[in-house]
Amino acid sequence: MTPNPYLWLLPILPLAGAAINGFFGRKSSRKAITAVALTFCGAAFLLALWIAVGFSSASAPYYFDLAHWIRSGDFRVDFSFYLDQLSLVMLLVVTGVGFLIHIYSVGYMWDDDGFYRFMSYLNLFMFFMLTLVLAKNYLMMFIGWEGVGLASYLLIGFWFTKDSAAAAGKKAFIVNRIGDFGFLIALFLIIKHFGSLDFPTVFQAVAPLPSETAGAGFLTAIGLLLMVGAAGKSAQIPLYVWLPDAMEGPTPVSALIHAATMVTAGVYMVARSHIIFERAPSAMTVVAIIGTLTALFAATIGIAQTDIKKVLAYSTVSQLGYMFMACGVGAFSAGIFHLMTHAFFKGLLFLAAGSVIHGVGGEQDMRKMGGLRHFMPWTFATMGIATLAIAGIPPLAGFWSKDEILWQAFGQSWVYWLIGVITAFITSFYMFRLMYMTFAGDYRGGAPDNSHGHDAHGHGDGHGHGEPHESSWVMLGPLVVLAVLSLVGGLVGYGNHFEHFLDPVFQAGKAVQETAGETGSRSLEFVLMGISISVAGLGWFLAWLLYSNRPKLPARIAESLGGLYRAVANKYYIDELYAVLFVKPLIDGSTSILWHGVDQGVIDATVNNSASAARDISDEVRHMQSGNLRSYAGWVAAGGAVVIAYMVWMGVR
Amino acid sequence: MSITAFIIISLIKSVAVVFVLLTAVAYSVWLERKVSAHIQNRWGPTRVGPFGLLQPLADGVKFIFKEDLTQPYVYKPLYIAAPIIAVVFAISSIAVIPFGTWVTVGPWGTTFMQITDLNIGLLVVLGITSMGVYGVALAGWASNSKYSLLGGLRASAQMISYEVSLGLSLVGVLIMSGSLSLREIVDAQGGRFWGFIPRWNIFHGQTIAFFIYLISAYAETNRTPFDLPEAESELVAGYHTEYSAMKFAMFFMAEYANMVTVACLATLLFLGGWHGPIFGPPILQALMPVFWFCLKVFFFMFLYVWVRWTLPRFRYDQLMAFGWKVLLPLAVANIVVTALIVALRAQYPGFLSFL
Amino acid sequence: MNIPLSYYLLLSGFLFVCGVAGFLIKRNIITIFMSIELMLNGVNLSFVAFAAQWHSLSGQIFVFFVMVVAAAEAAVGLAIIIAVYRTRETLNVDQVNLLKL
Amino acid sequence: MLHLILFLFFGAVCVAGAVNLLVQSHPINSALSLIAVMAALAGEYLLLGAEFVAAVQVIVYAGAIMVLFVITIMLLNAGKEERTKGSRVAILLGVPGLLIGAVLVAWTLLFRSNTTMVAIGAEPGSPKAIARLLFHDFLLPFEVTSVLILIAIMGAVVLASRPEAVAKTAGERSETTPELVGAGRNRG
Repeated sequence: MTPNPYLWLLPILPLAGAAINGFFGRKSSRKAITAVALTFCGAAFLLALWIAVGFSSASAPYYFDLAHWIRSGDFRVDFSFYLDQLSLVMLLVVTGVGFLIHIYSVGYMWDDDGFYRFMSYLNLFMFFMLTLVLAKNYLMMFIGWEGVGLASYLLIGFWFTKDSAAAAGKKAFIVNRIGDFGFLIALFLIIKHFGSLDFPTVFQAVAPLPSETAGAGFLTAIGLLLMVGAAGKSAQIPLYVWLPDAMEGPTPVSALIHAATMVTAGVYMVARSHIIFERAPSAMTVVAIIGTLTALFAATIGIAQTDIKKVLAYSTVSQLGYMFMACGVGAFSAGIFHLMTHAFFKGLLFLAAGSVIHGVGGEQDMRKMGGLRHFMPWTFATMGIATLAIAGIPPLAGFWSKDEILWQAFGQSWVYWLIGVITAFITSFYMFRLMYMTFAGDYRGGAPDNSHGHDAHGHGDGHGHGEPHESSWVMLGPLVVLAVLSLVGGLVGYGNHFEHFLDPVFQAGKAVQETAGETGSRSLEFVLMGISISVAGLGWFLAWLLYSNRPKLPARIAESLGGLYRAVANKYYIDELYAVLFVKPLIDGSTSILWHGVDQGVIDATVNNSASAARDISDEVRHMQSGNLRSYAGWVAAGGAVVIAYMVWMGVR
Repeated sequence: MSITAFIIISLIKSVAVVFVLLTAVAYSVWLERKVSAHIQNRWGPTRVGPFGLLQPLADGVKFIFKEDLTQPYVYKPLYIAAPIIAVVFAISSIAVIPFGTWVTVGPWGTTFMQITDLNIGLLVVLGITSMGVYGVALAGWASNSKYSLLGGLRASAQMISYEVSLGLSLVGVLIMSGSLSLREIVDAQGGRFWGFIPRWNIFHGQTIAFFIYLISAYAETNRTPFDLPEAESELVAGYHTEYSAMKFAMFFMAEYANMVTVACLATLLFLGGWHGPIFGPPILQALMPVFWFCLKVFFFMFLYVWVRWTLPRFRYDQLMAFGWKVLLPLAVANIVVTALIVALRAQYPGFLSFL
Repeated sequence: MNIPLSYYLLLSGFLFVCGVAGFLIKRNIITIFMSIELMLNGVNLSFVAFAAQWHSLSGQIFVFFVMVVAAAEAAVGLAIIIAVYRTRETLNVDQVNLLKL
Repeated sequence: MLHLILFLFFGAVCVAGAVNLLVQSHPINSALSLIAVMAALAGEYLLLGAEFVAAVQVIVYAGAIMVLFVITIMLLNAGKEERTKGSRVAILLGVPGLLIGAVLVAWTLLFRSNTTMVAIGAEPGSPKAIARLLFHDFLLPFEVTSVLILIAIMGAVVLASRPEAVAKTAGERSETTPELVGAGRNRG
């Protein structure tokens, strides 16, 4: 490992921006705020690029110990940073996409009263995300982990005067805490077994351990608990429910935090801990199953959503499931590859959706859109590229990564592959459905009416939104850049370049890949590739058929499906189920047992009774305090006599 | 010296000293009247004896034969006890005052011109004088008269206030001599420096202390300009308004005895006690120290009278402010400087050696 | 020429007991205050007596500290008595029992 | 023998003074009794060799603190004590407690004490020795008590001066009589 004194600057730069905007932004002009936010974020991006240039596949990891933190006996945790190939990929994704979304936000949030707050939160998020990515130990990672959760909470509830936004923020926070609980216990287990939280120390200690093939040991326990944390952060079953609600936040937030970066932290964490997972096959299996199920499950929900951002949200959940599936089958580099490409096209999709929402005056319901390609060609073009990418049409970014995952999954088990392909088909279908509903046909939106807007963020008032219009170039610029990345970003995976780049990190994981490579032949790979491309095309065709060619058909199908459709449209009633299973018992239990029973019956009763007992006793005793000096003297003399008697007795005895 | 001889000599010395003291008190009164008269361009007492020298005797006879009035509402036990307390404490403090050096008393041995020497002689004097305030205070209160009460209050407040600066002014001297014994303090002032200046404390760094002592002593003895307790223009006669005849005479004696004591103390502490040029035949040499001592005390007594008929009276708040705000800080500063110089001299023997 | 130290201690104890008794039976607040001084004096005597027994001057030093504290106490206590007298016009502790000025 | 005689003489004065303090109904008599006790105690100190303590006892206790008491009694014109029955506790609880304690202590001192015989002037407390101890070993307590005294001075000034006098600026002459102001200041 080589020390690199610039590492600590990476997180500190956005923190400085956040502090400046947070403390002084209220009085500053929007231009100054913009300058500060973009300067610090851009500086972090440039620094990351500069570091990346000197970094190759063969490079030893960089590290930098900034300061001591916890020194307790043998256990020590420091503020130290660590950069290897894996973190570098994340670093570039986070700073790059983050910087683009910063630029986009300037245009999107310009008219909002909380502009300075928003930019400050964004910078704060960057700080925590970079801390997470660059952490050298699990505790630093946990700081970043919790910090991005905080930033996410702040940004989801950015329009905190709106009840739904505030509630969504709380929901995200609470659901994430459930995951963090698992993460924390995993950390405790790691401390217990390895006495350290440093990645190199822990992994060196884990590496010689045998794989826990028979039964489950502590590594399986750690792996499963880490997965609980990852499921919370990355919105996997059963903790995915917060992510769709998180769409209450401003769209750039959805793009940055809830699509491109933060939600992938779980994937990153699992990939980072791959050594642990590789020695706990049961945990790996659980990861794969959860990822696969989530991918399919969320994709089916996505079919019936009408809110443009909700569709994308479920799509995100689904794609995250893909990534976990990759990790679960041991294809960590494929998972990270998909993470990167997903950051490009999903970020782009969200930004484009934001552009659409912006253009139609805050409307998010796709049924009230349509025909927008005439009004906003750039948005249409970029979003089209992103849709092609996510659907897995070659040679766009999504194709490479998705195909890699499917191929690796097939190597593990054909069930994963099959579900993956079905998911790919559904993905293709709902994405093109979104495209047709939004951009094709005629404009179905009426006169501007803010009351039906879900996203009632402040900028419907001043603008005349009679006609949908193209967004400004501040917003379109990032769209174009991301579109280019979505177009060509997948090419880094050509010839397994990307995989080899990550090899130093996933060295141990390579063994699994080799076996996968051996089972399947080259021809089989092309066959599978053909199948996935064709299902993507099939999805496109079906979407064209239903939403462009015969627009009446979807309603009829929905009617004929009846209960199934309603279940899908209502997200399988999962929220309601959770409400019945967890929330209501919790509230009832809290009310009847904790509140009325424990708090009022025991705690309050103890306090009140002891208070009244004290009062009753004092009522009697206070007569001793008559105010008469001589009475006091009498008590003192009597007490003195007792003391003297005791002392004499002790002395004589 | 046997114990009987010790007792006999002590008795003789006590009687002699008390006699001398009372005589001194009586003639202080004569001196006061005579000097004041001359200051005011009068003759003063001239009728009884030559230059009125027998006048004190006549005064005494007069006091004894005057009617002893006791007002009906006084608190009698204390009314009677107060003048006794005053005069007893005033006279008894003379016990530790040394008047001279060793003298040989014929075949019985040598003795010191002092009733007794104590290690803490100075403290004894201070203690006894501090008790003297009770006489005045009780007299004022027991008389059950508002003039008396005010006089008594003023007197006691004034005396314990100035006692502080008086006591502190002596600390410098104590530091210089390193002893509380009056005999040793005087011994420490023997010799001369630069050949002619006597090594008295007043010339030896304690000049400020001397003036603080002088002023405080005037206040202690209720003398002008600090005679507020008996200010005749305000309080008729202060605490002894209701007293007459011999009881009044006792207060009178107590006041002048206190003056003598204070003058003795000033002589001993600041003016080198009995030190002075000694010459002549042996008998004269034996008496010279006593002479010098008496001369210095006489100087102080004269100063008392001189000041009384020269300066006006303070206002009471001025008096208090002067005592607490001027004299006390000065005395403390004097102690600090003295202690510093003595300490430095112990460290570096040549430091300010000319002092 | 020697007498037992316990004589001094008995005297000290007697003075202390007299002080406490004064506190208990006297009504005048100033007299009560003087009883406290009497107690302090009794304690002082025992300090000096023990200094003689153990041949250590520390006992005598403590007497000075007791005196200093007594002086401070007298100054403040008498000031309080004057303040109380101004508002209550009585020095009887039995009538000064309102627990406020 | 001389020691015993002197001890008994001073002790008798002490006992008489202490009892007189209790018996007298007029505070000024109690105060004078207390002064007598203090003076006699100074004699006892001298017998024990504590000459400096004895001198300071007279100067500080009898000569300064008790003067304050006398002044206060005079100032407040305290009269004879009223015989009020304000406290049953003091009589019912305090006096028996006091007697029990006194008897126990006396019994212990008379029959169980391990005290030695002391000679006259047993532990000479010369000013020099005391000063050495006070300014070396007990320097910190000494300084702390000086702070205590300072606080006491300020407390006494604030408490004893009339509220309107405190409110006035320092330069103005207060309307109170000079005697009272003087007495108040003097109380430090």
